Amino acid sequence: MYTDKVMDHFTKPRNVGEIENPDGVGEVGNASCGDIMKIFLKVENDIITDVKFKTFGCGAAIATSSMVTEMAIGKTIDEALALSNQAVAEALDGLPAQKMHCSNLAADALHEAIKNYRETHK
Amino acid sequence: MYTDKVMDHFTKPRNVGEIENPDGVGEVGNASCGDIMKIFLKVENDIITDVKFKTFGCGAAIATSSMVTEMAIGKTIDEALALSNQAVAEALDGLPAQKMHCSNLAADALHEAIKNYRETHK
Amino acid sequence: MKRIYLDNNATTPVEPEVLDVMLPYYREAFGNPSSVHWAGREVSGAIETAREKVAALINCAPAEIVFIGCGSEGDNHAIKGTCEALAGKGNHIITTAVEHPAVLETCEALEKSGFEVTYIPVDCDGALNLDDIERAITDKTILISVMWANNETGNIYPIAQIGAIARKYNIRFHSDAVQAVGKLPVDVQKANVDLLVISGHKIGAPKGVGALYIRRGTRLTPLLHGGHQERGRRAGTHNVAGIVGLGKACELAAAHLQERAAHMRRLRDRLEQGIFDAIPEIKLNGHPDRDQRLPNTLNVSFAYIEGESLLLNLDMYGIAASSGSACTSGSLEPSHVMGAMCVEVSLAHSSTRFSLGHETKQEDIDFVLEVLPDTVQRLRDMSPLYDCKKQQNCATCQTVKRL
Amino acid sequence: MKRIYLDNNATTPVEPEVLDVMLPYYREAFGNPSSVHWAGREVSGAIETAREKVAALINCAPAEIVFIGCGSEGDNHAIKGTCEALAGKGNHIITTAVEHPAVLETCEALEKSGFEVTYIPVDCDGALNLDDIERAITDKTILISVMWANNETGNIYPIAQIGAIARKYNIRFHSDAVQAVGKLPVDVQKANVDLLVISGHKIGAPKGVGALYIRRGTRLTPLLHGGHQERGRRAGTHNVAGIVGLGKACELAAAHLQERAAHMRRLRDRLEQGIFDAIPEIKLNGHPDRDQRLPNTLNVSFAYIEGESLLLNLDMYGIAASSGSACTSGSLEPSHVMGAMCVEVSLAHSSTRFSLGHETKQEDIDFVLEVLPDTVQRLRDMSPLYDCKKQQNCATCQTVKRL
Ligand SMILES: Cc1ncc(COP(=O)(O)O)c(C=O)c1O
Ligand SMILES: Cc1ncc(COP(=O)(O)O)c(C=O)c1O
Repeated sequence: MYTDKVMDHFTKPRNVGEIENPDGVGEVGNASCGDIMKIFLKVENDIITDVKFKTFGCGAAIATSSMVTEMAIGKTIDEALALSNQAVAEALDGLPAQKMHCSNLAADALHEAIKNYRETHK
Repeated sequence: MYTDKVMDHFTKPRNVGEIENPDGVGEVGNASCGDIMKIFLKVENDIITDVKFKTFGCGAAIATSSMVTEMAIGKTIDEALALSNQAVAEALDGLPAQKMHCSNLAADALHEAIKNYRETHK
Repeated sequence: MKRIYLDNNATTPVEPEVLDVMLPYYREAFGNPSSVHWAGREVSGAIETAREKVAALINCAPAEIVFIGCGSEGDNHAIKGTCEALAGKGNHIITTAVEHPAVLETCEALEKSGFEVTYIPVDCDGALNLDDIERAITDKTILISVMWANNETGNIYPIAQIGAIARKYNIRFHSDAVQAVGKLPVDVQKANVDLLVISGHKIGAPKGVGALYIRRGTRLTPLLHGGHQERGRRAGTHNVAGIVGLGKACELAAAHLQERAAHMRRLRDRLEQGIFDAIPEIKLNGHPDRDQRLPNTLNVSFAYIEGESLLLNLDMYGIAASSGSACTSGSLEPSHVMGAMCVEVSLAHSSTRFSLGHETKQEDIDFVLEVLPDTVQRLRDMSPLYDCKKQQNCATCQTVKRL
Repeated sequence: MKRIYLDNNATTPVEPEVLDVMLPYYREAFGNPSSVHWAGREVSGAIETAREKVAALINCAPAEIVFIGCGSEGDNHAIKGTCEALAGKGNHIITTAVEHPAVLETCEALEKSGFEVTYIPVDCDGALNLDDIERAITDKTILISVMWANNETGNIYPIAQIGAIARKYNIRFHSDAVQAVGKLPVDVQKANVDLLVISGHKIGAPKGVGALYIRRGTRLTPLLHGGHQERGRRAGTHNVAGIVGLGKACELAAAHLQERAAHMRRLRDRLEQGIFDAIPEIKLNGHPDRDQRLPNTLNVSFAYIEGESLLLNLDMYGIAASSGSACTSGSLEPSHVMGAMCVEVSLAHSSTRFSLGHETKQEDIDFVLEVLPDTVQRLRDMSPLYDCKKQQNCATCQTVKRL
């Protein structure tokens, strides 16, 4: 069902946890659809220096969360905003069709965190 | 499907053929139902001394024809009239349910032949 | 005793290679392919591989294949599912008088609930007139259902031409290809078929599995509601071993189609010729042009003798064949296919089908040819019709027609 | 890696003795039981022997057993067949909110064609109130359909008492006993059931075969029209090997019922106790009285973690279980059974089912108890719900109810 990359990120998720005093926090999803993702950001000079996540959800939800943290670190805010859910799925070599909609929200969570950063840092 | 006795009478039918100058002939069934039985009788002093049959029909039709000839030979006319299709089926250790109606007509053919004998010999 | 199996249109032995690939799925890889854990994962791929193989045999996309439990299920699903999905569009079905009971009885059941069915007749060779089909079309017609090849006579129907008619009038087209696959090239694209049914046990796969081709975009109400298997098109836990077997059988059928067909054709022709040379007063049931019949099928009526009694006699020699006789079917009437072809009724009761397989050997055929003439003669000598032949008139020769 | 299979409610491995009796029917005795020749005769007896064994397990006459392709087919057949046969009598069906989709989706499909369905609710333990059933009966009620035991929670329903209600009002009674047979005594006479469904692959027989009990005299329209197999009640060539396997599995089930149930019960209780002792903040889904549940089933929600991710983590240890999480079903919503029991939605997503088999060993259970607590903790540490626990309010805890 899942690609090797998904399983790799699922079994050894990168950047799990919270950042104390984050520069931005974003949360998407809700329990009723079975997926909640929370992303914490550290930003310096418009560059994302650290990302951490916490996720309640299926294998795809955890793997996309993990993947998006890896993809975001080191990017500028604008570059990170250009990151799409689709790109995250592709970086994982694809997701099962039925997971594309409900569990592939990690980029949205990242964007929410950036939005939160911008709102709190202008 | 068929009992051993049915198969025995089917594979080695007794008294197949015609009797020249029979004392009675009876035929039942028709081609559209797939079974035609013809019985030929020889009668002496009210006793059936010979019976032969010709049958177009399935295994059950042939076996009941054969069995009825064996059962009739040596019987008086009245005894033969008392022979039922049911008795023939029982003598064969039974017939499959779906064969009881359409293919179990040998006693009827015998009775027809006796009727014919009585009509031509009164 | 010899065992000569000439009833391959009824069912076929599972091919050794098919059984080999099935066996691991009973105890080792026994999982439910819908499960996410190892037991499910190790079988779900096998289902998809099988799907690809079935699809390749009939030239469609794997996603257009739905696995089912038997050919009859497929016919019921295709026809009832169309009627439910398209009831708003119309209530008229066109089919033929010679379909398998899985189609005919389904249509008859639908007639009771307000659908109208036209049963296209066949001529005495069992052939259809395409004009009859085109003329039967009304603006209420929602489905044309014509079998690819007939199980009793082996007659092949002009599916591509009927598909062209269906396309011209934009009517859905279903074909029961249970007897055609594995014996003929079957291409759903060329033939413009929208729904097509395959049954595993007719092509060396086990009993209890089949496939329904559903052209992409074809709205079809499921026959089995329930779980989300087969993307909601057919509920029920997958018969994994059966499906894997069906996939393998389709792969083998595709790989050996020409060679198997040629082998069966040669032996069937030998049998046909031999019987006609040796036995008088017989009638071929089906198309006289052998190219118009499946390469493996021969249906002959031996006048004056009833089919079941001939079968049982052949059976004593270890020869397995089948019959259009009522006595072999549990019904009271002889085969509706013979009736539709206006075969005289006692000849219909006499009809005997030999259906070869690719495992059939020449010596099998020669043995049949050796014992058949005497067997027929022995039964004829026992038949009251044989000597009173001239007597036969319309009272005894009435033609049973189902329709 | 270890392989610990605790998903026997999803499917079971074919038992070795079952496989042994099946194997001859693929290549040696491959005939179609409807055939009159040797190939048919050598298998038709096997079908009838299997029928007797199935009948013996549930205490009915062999003639009341119809072989089918899967449990879902049986549920569809029983319900749709009743609706068609009794449409003149009424249009109302009573069932429960916790049935298998094969029943629920069938009922929903029938609602579209004018039938009315009452879905009896359950309480938060998943139990039914018999008064609700009796009160739901109208003079239009033609069918009551209640499962013998629930596949997700293992809850056992009071079938004999419901049967008594059905008899009192002279209403036909169907029970999906797919999860009950082989785990509990199932007696159709005592329970006054008219229609009952068995699925082979849940009791050590292969996938692709099942049985429908139809009480003598019960008018039921066939689901599969066509050939005269099963005395006109179900068309389609018999799945001989599957049927023989089902017969053997039923024989084994009858012979070992008590001992297997006791074995599974002991291990299930050990697992249940062990989990509740070791892991905080969990919820049992199903009846708290273990006697009211199947002896093999345990369904628990581990708060704050989603079912699929737990399953996949257990899977890495070779442990196969299943989940009521939406993510494992292809649907978007979590299990309707959890919904019907008003399980809070994130707990519904967390629900995890362990279903034991008679092949399960104590060391399997002990291994699960060894790895489960840390696995749960690891996922909880990753969960945004775990630390913001106090924050949970009605926005996040909304209860999804299917009905
Ligand atoms: C209670 C219940 N009913 C019906 C079914 C359907 O059985 P099958 O998968 O054989 O169609 C299942 C299993 O999936 C079940 O657990
Ligand atoms: C032409 C045709 N259609 C349908 C069927 C039904 O197939 P099954 O027996 O697999 O249900 C058969 C065989 O019996 C057949 O020959």
